[in-house]
Amino acid sequence: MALSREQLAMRVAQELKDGYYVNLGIGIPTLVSNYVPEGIEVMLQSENGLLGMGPFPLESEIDADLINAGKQTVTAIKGASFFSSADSFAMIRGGHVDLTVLGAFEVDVHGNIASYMIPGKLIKGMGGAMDLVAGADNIIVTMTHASKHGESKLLPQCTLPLTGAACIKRVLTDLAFIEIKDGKFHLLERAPGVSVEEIQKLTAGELVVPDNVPEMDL
Amino acid sequence: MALSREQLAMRVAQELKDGYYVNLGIGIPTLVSNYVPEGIEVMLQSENGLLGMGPFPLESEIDADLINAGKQTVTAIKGASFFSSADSFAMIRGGHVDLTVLGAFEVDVHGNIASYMIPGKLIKGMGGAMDLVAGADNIIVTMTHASKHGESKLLPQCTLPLTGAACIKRVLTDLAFIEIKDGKFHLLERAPGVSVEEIQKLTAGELVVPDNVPEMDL
Amino acid sequence: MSGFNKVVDSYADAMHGLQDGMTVIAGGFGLCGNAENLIVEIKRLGVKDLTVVSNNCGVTDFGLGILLESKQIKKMISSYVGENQTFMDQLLADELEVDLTPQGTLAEKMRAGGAGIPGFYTATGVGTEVSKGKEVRQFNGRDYILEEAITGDFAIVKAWKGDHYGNLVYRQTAQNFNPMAATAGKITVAEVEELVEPGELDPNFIHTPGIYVDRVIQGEFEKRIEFRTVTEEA
Amino acid sequence: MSGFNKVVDSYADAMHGLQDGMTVIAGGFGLCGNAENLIVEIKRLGVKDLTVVSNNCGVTDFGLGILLESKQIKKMISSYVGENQTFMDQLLADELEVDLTPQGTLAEKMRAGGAGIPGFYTATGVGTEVSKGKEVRQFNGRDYILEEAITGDFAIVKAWKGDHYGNLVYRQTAQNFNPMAATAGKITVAEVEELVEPGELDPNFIHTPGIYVDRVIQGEFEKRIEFRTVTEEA
Repeated sequence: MALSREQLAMRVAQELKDGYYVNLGIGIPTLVSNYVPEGIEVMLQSENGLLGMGPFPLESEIDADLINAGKQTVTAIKGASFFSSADSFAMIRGGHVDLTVLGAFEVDVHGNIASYMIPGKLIKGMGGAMDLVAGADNIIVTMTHASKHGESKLLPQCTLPLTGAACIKRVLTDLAFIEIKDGKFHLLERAPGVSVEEIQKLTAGELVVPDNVPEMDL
Repeated sequence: MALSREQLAMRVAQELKDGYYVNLGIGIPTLVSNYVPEGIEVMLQSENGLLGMGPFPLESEIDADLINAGKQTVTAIKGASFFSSADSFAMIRGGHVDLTVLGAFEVDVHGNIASYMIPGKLIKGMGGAMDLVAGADNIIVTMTHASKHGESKLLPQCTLPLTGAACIKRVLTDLAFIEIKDGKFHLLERAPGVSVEEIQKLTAGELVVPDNVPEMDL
Repeated sequence: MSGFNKVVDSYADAMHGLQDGMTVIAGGFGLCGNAENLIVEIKRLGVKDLTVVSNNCGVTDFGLGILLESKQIKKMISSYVGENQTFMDQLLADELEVDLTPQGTLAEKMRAGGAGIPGFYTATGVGTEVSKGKEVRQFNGRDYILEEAITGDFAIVKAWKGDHYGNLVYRQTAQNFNPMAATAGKITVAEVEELVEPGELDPNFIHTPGIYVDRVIQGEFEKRIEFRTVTEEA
Repeated sequence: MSGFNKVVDSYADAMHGLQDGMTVIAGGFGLCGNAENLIVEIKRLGVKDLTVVSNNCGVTDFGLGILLESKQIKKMISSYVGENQTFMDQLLADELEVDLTPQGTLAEKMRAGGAGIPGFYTATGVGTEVSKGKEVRQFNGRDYILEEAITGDFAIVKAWKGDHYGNLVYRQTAQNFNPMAATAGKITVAEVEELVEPGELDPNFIHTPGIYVDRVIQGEFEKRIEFRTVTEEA
């Protein structure tokens, strides 16, 4: 069975380590904060200028001056700090964030990522995504393995305008957890009940499959 | 009579305008703050990270955390702000300071200034002087017109290592107020009782002397 | 009155001097920390062909979006404009120029503009459309692109508290692009929620020193919320 | 204990890992805002051939000067070293290398190091010895030189208050180079006057967010004054 949005978030959350500073993109990445493992503390960075982001506010706590990078109302935890966008991206660009999780339209075997523009259709802008992928060493991309029409999003070469070149090393899809290395996709784990064959079929870029591909433990 | 240190400061102070942000170098420039004209308010910037520097503290007010760029204990006035050295030089480099006053060893007809090093003798470093002369549009250099041995400090070409190139437009010495323009010194004013001939004699670089050279009004 | 009293009493005075074709740098992120009333004044002035530098462009009827509706903007320099349908329509109709700039690069370009740094290198955008026409240079074996500073004829910022010297502090994430914008305008106008007496702001914790600010006005703010997300009460 | 509790109890723990030949970036201006006891610990460790990046180098018997006296410093990157006779002596005796860097450029190089900006252009030093060997480039008809970022194996900073997350605030002009130094160390150690409970520092006014700080220790400071200048009581 393909992973649900929640399961994707759960699997990513297993990569968290105690003391990590983490930037979570909009969408599925945001859900990761709901699954931080017991005994582990992480601090969430929101690129508009907040370190130590908390959950959504209670209705009574809503504050127009306290939003996340997705422009949603949020809260700040004890130990948080607010700063300018220049300082925030200094943090990101300087490689001080331990883990960045973000979505994508396409990823390829060279570690390229396309996530911000579909020419002629979607011209919203890259926001902070280009800075995030260029600044982070440790990135996990989360996305569905294929489009609704069954077209692979794991490609030999991205077809859409790039958000970043040669910067992605790990991709978690609803079907598989994949490492990108030496110009190839390497299958690390498969979603529970999903066969290697299914993954292979929906992966357009070269996929290296080891003898034993464990199921994810969610 | 050659101007005293205090008179130099008084003459510089006449160039202050209400609302000016001013950076005063160590030595004579520091004294300028004692002669701010009636009805005029200026704010002093100290490049170590203070805007709104006040006078030296009373003995009872001395605070090791509150010093100026000369490492002297100072105070801060109402409306002051403290900031990092990076922010301080952003202010300076970005041209936000209205007037900069500093000393020099030599100035030449090209607007070059040498003020920080005498090879083999004095290797203290440039501190913030290079940033100050590069960042400011409006600079007044104050110095004695000649060395103790009677050698002119106003030269056709600086002989000491430069602090800045082509950045000085006005020089106030103990003998004269001089503008630098079109590769020449232009005599604007002379110290009370000092003759044009005396100034001419002690100026090594080409000096343009207008028909009428007024005495400074101190 | 001292040269350091920068308080103006009317929005007309606050935006005096703004002309057709000028560049305006605006603080704010989404609808958070916007100089709401200064934007309304720009609309009232009716100046045209503006280049506006701002991370976003508001929504159709609020924030910078209202200047799109009145077609006063010739060019936007922004990182994300996805929340504004008018924007998309004008862009597709070629009525609007847009320079999409990564958010961190945009923030740094504004900071550089204020700090007298004409250009800097960043890895952001290397190998993407953003790098087109830009110098690529290696440092320690990695490619970086040269990005240039941005300055504006005017900067409009929104602060929480300010004094008559122009010292400003921002509140929470309403800080965002405001501090850099404040440094990058030839004329910087700050709209504040609360005008306080000099000395009330702790000098250790001033976000924007008054040297960057030319005019201060106290405003009333709607502070509209773009996406109201809540945790249900237990 | 949480991964965000960065408090260490001993100076040995605070400077653990410092080795011969490493680069140490130090906050402080003159004797103001120095990590006094971290410097003493470096002396105790006896590590040699250090490159030290700091605006000044203390005085003979205080601040970084004590590391000169023990000949632990191979190279200094500073803007002004005029207050230290030992420095001058070692320099003239060729026992010490020095890279004189303009103060603002030094501050910006540290900031750039922490901010992932490998290089930036500045007008400071154009046409002087500082520009030797550096690329000169024109922007808007003016010459600028390319300056590169500085990073260190360690950064040592001194703050007024800090919490166990590593959030720091500085007091008055003791801020100086500390915030940039804090961002530029692979391992950043902060010595604070007062360790406070998380939440005590106002999140709107944190000078150094904890993300930059790896270790925090509470110290006792002499806070020596270099030039005691006073106004006579009336």
